Amino acid sequence: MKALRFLRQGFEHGVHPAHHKEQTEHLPIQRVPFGKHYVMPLGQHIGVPSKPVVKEGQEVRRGEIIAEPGGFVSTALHSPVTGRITKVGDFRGVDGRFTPSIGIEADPFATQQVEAGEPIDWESLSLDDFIRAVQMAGIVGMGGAAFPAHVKLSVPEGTTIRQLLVNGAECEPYLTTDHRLMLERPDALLEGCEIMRRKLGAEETVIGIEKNKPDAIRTIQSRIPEGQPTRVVPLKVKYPQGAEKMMIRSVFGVEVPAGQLPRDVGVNVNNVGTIVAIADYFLRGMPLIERIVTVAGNGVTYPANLVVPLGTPVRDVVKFCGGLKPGTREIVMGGPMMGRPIASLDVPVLKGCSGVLVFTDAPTSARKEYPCIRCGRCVEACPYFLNPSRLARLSRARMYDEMKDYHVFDCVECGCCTFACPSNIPIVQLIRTAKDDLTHRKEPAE
Amino acid sequence: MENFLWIFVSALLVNNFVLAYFLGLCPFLGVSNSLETSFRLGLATTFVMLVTAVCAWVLNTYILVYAPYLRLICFIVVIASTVQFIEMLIKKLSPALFRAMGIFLPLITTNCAILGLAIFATNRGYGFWEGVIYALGAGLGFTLAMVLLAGLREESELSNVPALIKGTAMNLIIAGVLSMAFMGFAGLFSST
Amino acid sequence: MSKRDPRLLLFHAPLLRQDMTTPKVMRDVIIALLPATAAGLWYFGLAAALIIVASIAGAVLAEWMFSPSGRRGRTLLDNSGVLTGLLLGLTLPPGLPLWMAFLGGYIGIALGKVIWGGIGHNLFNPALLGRAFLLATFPIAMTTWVTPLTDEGFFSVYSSNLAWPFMQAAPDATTAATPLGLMKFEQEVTPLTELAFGKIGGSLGETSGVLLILGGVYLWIRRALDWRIPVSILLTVAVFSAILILFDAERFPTPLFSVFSGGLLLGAIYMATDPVTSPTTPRGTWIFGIGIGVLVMLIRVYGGLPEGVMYAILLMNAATPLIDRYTQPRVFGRGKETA
Amino acid sequence: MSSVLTAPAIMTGIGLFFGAILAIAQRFLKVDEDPRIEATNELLPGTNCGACGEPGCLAFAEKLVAGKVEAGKCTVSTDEALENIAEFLQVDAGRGEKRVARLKCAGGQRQAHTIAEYRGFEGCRAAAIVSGGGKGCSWGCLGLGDCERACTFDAIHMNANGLPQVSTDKCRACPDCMAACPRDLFELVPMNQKLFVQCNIPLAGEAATQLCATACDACGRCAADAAPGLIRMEDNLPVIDYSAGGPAAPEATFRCPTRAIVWLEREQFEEQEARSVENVG
Amino acid sequence: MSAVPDKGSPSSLRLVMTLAIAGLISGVAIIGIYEATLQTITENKARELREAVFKVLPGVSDMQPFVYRDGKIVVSEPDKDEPVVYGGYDEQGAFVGYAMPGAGPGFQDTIKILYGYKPAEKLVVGMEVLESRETPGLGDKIYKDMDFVDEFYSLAIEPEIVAVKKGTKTADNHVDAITGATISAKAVVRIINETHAAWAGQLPPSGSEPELEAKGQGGSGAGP
Amino acid sequence: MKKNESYDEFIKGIWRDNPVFAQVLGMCPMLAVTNSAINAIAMGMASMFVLVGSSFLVSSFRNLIPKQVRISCFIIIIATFVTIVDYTLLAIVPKVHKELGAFIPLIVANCLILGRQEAFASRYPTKLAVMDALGMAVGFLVALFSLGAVREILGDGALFGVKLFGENFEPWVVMILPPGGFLTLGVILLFFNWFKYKKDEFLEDVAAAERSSR
Ligand SMILES: Cc1cc2nc3c(=O)[nH]c(=O)nc-3n(C[C@H](O)[C@H](O)[C@H](O)COP(=O)(O)O)c2cc1C
Ligand SMILES: Cc1cc2nc3c(=O)[nH]c(=O)nc-3n(C[C@H](O)[C@H](O)[C@H](O)COP(=O)(O)O)c2cc1C
Ligand SMILES: Cc1cc2nc3c(=O)[nH]c(=O)nc-3n(C[C@H](O)[C@H](O)[C@H](O)COP(=O)(O)O)c2cc1C
Ligand SMILES: Cc1cc2nc3c(=O)[nH]c(=O)nc-3n(C[C@H](O)[C@H](O)[C@H](O)CO)c2cc1C
Ligand code: SF4
Ligand code: SF4
Ligand code: SF4
Ligand code: SF4
Ligand code: FES
Repeated sequence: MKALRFLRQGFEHGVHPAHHKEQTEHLPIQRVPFGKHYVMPLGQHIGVPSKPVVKEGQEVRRGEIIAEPGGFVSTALHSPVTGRITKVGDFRGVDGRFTPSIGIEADPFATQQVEAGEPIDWESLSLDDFIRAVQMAGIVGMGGAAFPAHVKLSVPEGTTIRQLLVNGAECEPYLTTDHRLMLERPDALLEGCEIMRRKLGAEETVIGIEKNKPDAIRTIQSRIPEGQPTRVVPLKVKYPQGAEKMMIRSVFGVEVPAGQLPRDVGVNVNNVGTIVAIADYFLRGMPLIERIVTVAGNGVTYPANLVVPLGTPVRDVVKFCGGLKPGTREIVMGGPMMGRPIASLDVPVLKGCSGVLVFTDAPTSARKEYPCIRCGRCVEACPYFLNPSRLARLSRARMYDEMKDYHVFDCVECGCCTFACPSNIPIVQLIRTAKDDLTHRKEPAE
Repeated sequence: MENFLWIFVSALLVNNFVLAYFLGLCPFLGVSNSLETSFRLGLATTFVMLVTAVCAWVLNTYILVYAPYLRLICFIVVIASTVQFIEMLIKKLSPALFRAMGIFLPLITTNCAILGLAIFATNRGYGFWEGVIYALGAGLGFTLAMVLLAGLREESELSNVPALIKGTAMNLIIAGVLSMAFMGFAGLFSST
Repeated sequence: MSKRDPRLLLFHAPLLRQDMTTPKVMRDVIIALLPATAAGLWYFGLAAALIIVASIAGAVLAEWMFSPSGRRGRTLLDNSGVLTGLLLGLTLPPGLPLWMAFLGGYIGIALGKVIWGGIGHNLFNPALLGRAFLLATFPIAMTTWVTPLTDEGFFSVYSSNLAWPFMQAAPDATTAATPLGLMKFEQEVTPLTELAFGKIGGSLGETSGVLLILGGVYLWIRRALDWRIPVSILLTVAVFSAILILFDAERFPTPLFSVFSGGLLLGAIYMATDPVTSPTTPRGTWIFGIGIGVLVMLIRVYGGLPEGVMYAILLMNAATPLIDRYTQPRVFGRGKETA
Repeated sequence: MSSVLTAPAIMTGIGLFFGAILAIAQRFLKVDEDPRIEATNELLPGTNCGACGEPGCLAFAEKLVAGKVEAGKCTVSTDEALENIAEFLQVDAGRGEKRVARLKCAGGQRQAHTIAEYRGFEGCRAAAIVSGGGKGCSWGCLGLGDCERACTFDAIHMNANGLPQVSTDKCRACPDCMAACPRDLFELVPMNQKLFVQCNIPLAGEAATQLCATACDACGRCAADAAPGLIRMEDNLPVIDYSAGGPAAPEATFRCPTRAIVWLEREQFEEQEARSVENVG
Repeated sequence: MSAVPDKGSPSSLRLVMTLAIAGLISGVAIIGIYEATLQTITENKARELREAVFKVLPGVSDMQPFVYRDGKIVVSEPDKDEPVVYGGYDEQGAFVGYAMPGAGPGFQDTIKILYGYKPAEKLVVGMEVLESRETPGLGDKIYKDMDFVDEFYSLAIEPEIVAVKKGTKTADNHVDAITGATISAKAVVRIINETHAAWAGQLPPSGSEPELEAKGQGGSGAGP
Repeated sequence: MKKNESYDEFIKGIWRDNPVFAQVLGMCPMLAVTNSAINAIAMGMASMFVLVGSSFLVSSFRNLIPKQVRISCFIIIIATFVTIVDYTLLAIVPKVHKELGAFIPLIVANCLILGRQEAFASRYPTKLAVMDALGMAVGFLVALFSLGAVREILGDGALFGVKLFGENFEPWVVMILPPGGFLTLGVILLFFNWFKYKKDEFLEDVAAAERSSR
């Protein structure tokens, strides 16, 4: 393994999109002023939706718990503002559908201070209590998947976590939240790392950062306290370096077997945002009620890195950034490679949303689509060594079941193939369509 | 005079039974919609051909010398019976295979490729080994053609072939192109 | 939602693309072919120009006649039709009657592309299919190679060029067997310099190896072709003939001769690499290339025909679906296996 | 002429020989397969469409012979053919009354609002995964015709209003369209059912009607006007249950403010269209 | 429903008998037709053969088949696939030469030819292609292109025949190949050479050929 | 009634389920010998004789032949007829026989003929069987001829050996070679489909018109 490790440094395939980070990478993080309406969907994390514990008309304070976990793979929700519960019911969510949510109206006269939560003595907590605490703090993966962090912490018998891998790659173009976070709150990050590491019983902490953030690398390296087993690994600038399995591959030279989890190779991957959230909770008693969002793209007047209370409508966020330029066509939540386009400005910013990208004229979507010329560029691009060309053609022919033979479910929808395709074929969409059909198709009952 | 290599190659490529002699087109066009099936059918045919070659030789040497005019019917009956026997075997041993072949198993029985083999081998006055080699080449040639066509067909499922052409017309044209490509083998190993 | 909001566009991620597009790829190939084409004109004069124009005309006509003016719009714009015509033209003998060249282009597109559903859906290389059709249809005309007529000045054409449609050509021009023909049937070897710069009998495009390679390099820089294919083909051919030489240096050609003679370079660099009709998987392309190399040498050395590149490529086209199917890449985090 | 004798001799000889062999084979290689299976299979349409829920016609034939299924399950073959099978197998065809696919949505382009413009692969499921495809109502028909393509029997055609129109005589109640529709809008309904709800939105009142002109706003009038028990309201939608009450009558639909519930005499959306046109014009 | 199969399988005896009877009947039928046509068919065959032989052996008016049995040429009908040559005789019954059948791989498929050979002068005096699948327009020149066929009217066969590029003919054992169909042309030449070699040791020394027997019913070449 | 029922059997074979165009059966002899019109017709005739004859016998004896050996019996019957044809041709027109070569005996194996025995003759009364056989045979003949004609015209510039385009017409050799067979039949089928398609379209329109008028 050692030999292999230095032989196959970095992961194979992948693509090199222009990273467009110059827009915001130098902008310090600001706070958005509080608005009026807030919407907290109950299912803004992977897993079971949370159960509301508040009624319509009830007063809530900022940071007060408004929904409790609906199960183990689920987290609590806290009110992002002090105000009144307007409605517990259906609101339009990010995916364009109506989803059960909690509507909150901010109290215009409140000071919006957090309850002065005390630091929690995490060292004395038993692992189970610690996990419970993380869950009650509503902390989920900030890297995009919004996967409940405590689930990752609860390692089953037999598997031991050797390394804690902190994901500061931020390989998605435009996004600079993790970058700014690492620059502005390195100490919080390192404290968080230590908490996680100790609780996981991992030997060391590895912070993986793409080389296009030299300042972040320097800052963190300089701040690592004596004796803290933590190292920073500069990573090749290449998409999707941040995908956990790719990063594990680059850092440790190990392939996480398909269908298994990082923990199965003794690694626990967490996004820097997640780590800082952990620190904020245990050292400052601050549950997850806000997150950092990059607002960028050629359609926004003043790009920025913002601290946004969860549930803030996109409308307010872009208004703070000087509003939309005329001719804005497309707004994406998340990165340009994996993000989801939104249908209306009323959808709220959620725990998993690391960016709001606003584009005027849509150059890509206006492109003409040609038939697949089987040039194989997608095959060369796919970091998971799938055959996107074939998958796309199968999906077009609606031969979804055959696609299983081509491991359609191993596709993480990174978008490399589509990026590389000269025929401008919406490969990822075709693949997701197939997955959706395979998972949700309503087989004839009778 | 004609060495084994040439006999084999000629039957396999140059004078491929399907693509140059048009023998066994029904299974060729009918069953070639799935790779596995066509491969299995191809092998089945090859096997039957070997059997045929042997039968033909036996008949020619021991029986037909007395009654040449019975050639055709003897071939037919003997081959048919032998194959029907094999059919029963397959049905017994692998019902799945039997299903995949559908109505074509009975039709291999008298698949003209098989009869053609017997007749050609006789016309050319092949001896025992020559006959066997010839059968082997022909059978494998058949399989090769089948498998190629099957692959192409499965692929063309994914491309948007106009509705008018889809189906047999398309398969025939593919076959045409294939046989055009196989012309490249003409004269292989014939001129030393 | 308030009325002043922009009407948002829902378009699936990713929003970014690299800037290569299919028409650009095709255009690059055409550009890469220009030098070799120019050489063809230089050696064979107006005749060459006319033949190329004729075959392109045939191709484009077919494309225009059949291509559905449906959702995808007419595919004329993607240059591939022109490319097909050009490549076909380059593979034709200079003395060919123009109407045959036209027919070739037409058949190539109609039979080789349109009926499959247009660009990207065909399983055989249209240009070569057109040529194979011509060769099988008019074997004599397609195998009479005339001598380059540089000395007679640019504007002269062979009288055989101008045969009436569907009528035979008056067999006039002094014929010159191709280097391979000479090799195969008269055991005469053509010196390499002539092969490389090509004042030799042969089709328009195949005569000047160096320029062809030049174009190939350009394509490779532009990432327009898969380098594995030409490399594997040429290597296989070279190795194959090297081995043969060990047996009988008299009868068999030298590796360099094998590589530079006939349509090999043209085929290996521009035709075997046709993405549509070659495997998509990296391992597949190697197999594909090696297969072509072996077939070429088989046909050249043991076969009846002096040249086999075209047939070799068509045959491997036919095998491509199988290759693709059994060389699926190993999926990340999975053991060896094929889909 | 010796040959006069040889020929028959040889022929009979060969005949005997192989007759014997085959006979023996019959004995030892006999696969105890009910010959009726093959016969039945020949009576089936052989489209292997799977409408019957079996992998294919042959499999279905086996089950038929084994008496595990009713011939009527094969919705594809003609009644006459089913009669033959039934007669042959001496079982009852057991074909229920004809059912057809009906759409639980009338929100075509003219009725339902779209909030964003979808651009991408032509297909309902493909659109649905891109933030719901831009249709305001996230329960309604996207109108991109996945069902049309799915239908084996060419029974569905998208009409001018962007809604799938099921031809009642072509539809074989094979549930392909049900499987294809990402919004589960199809249900198989007996032909003789005339009363019918054409909306799928679980919202009530304003919330519903602001998304779609013909959305059911859950006012409950239909339930009130229908014969007792026939219609009940379930999460903001009327549910019609002939078994629970009846008889059904057109009156139930008269007071519906949005015509979300209709009385269908002929194919769905035929007259519907006419009305919506005048709505617009 | 006539599709309803008979239930239960009949006795195997019945199966056997059915086959046997069928065989019997058809056997009789075939004999009938065979006897009816035998006469004409044999005559046709004979005529074809004679024509071919007379064509390749100019000046011949009668013929008889030879086969090589235990060390010497004997006049006889060939047994099953036993190589045969035909002796040709003129009006006076004097021996003229052999008509020798040969076969070998051509461009497409086996080519079968018959050529006339005069042992006295060691000359090939005629060649006829009996069977070939060569390409129309190219390979079929070996029998359509008279220039090529004429090459074989007086062609020295020793040491061996050589096909040369058209127009480069120098010796009298040279044959002008056909441009565009070199392979077929060379194939013909090779067949002749091989056949010649095969028989070389077996033919009796020139002059001592067997006499013409049973004059008249020459060359009932093909029989039952 | 009975009369035009058998008439239907006859007519359907010629066009609606033409053995070649619609059912794609028995194409081996079809493609192999159709490089000239005359061969095509000879082959068609031969097949017709065999098909009709054997259909007659099979359907007459259909109740005597046990299922297990039916195929063998069919084949014996067919083979007998073929041998008859074979010798007859050989006796009467040796030239044609040489042209058709090994493909006369191969009529035995023609899937069409065996197929008809299995599908029809062995199940229906003699009269229908014969009519059906006749229809099929004529359909087969038509198909063979059209193919042969096209191939000869293009491949040789002639029909029945009569040159059509003067001497220096450039023959399309491929048409006579194997690929020509496949391609031509493919294209012919294409037109067949096209025709059917147009017809259905037409019928659709009529139906639609009626529906709307209702
Ligand atoms: C294609 C792809 C790209 C990703 N890029 C990043 C990234 O740049 N930064 C990041 O923190 N996580 C990224 N992720 C998410 C990581 O895979 C992983 O889920 C995350 O780091 C786990 O930490 P978390 O649960 O705290 O988010 C990416 C995932 C995928 C599939
Ligand atoms: C039961 C379970 C246990 C998990 N354990 C881990 C873990 O130990 N380490 C880890 O990095 N991710 C773990 N995950 C989360 C996934 O690996 C992954 O981070 C999550 O699906 C989001 O991935 P992405 O952000 O790369 O898309 C676990 C997921 C599940 C369902
Ligand atoms: C379709 C086709 C058919 C051919 N048929 C024959 C043929 O029947 N006989 C033959 O000798 N060569 C045939 N050839 C081979 C070529 O004509 C080859 O160039 C020729 O044999 C070489 O002879 P040359 O050097 O005199 O041109 C054929 C080639 C093609 C493409
Ligand atoms: C590198 C390259 C090579 C190509 N070679 C051919 C070719 O040999 N023949 C041809 O018809 N088209 C060729 N094309 C164009 C295009 O792929 C071809 O027209 C498609 O087969 C049409 O579907 C080529 C394109 C590229 C990029
Ligand atoms: S990159 Fe696009 S065009 Fe090329 S093979 Fe993949 S899907 Fe096809
Ligand atoms: S989206 Fe899926 S198929 Fe495409 S590159 Fe990423 S992993 Fe591969
Ligand atoms: S019914 Fe369903 S599948 Fe049909 S168009 Fe509407 S959304 Fe699409
Ligand atoms: S797909 Fe739907 S409409 Fe078509 S037949 Fe089946 S049930 Fe009827
Ligand atoms: S006729 Fe059907 S296989 Fe030859």
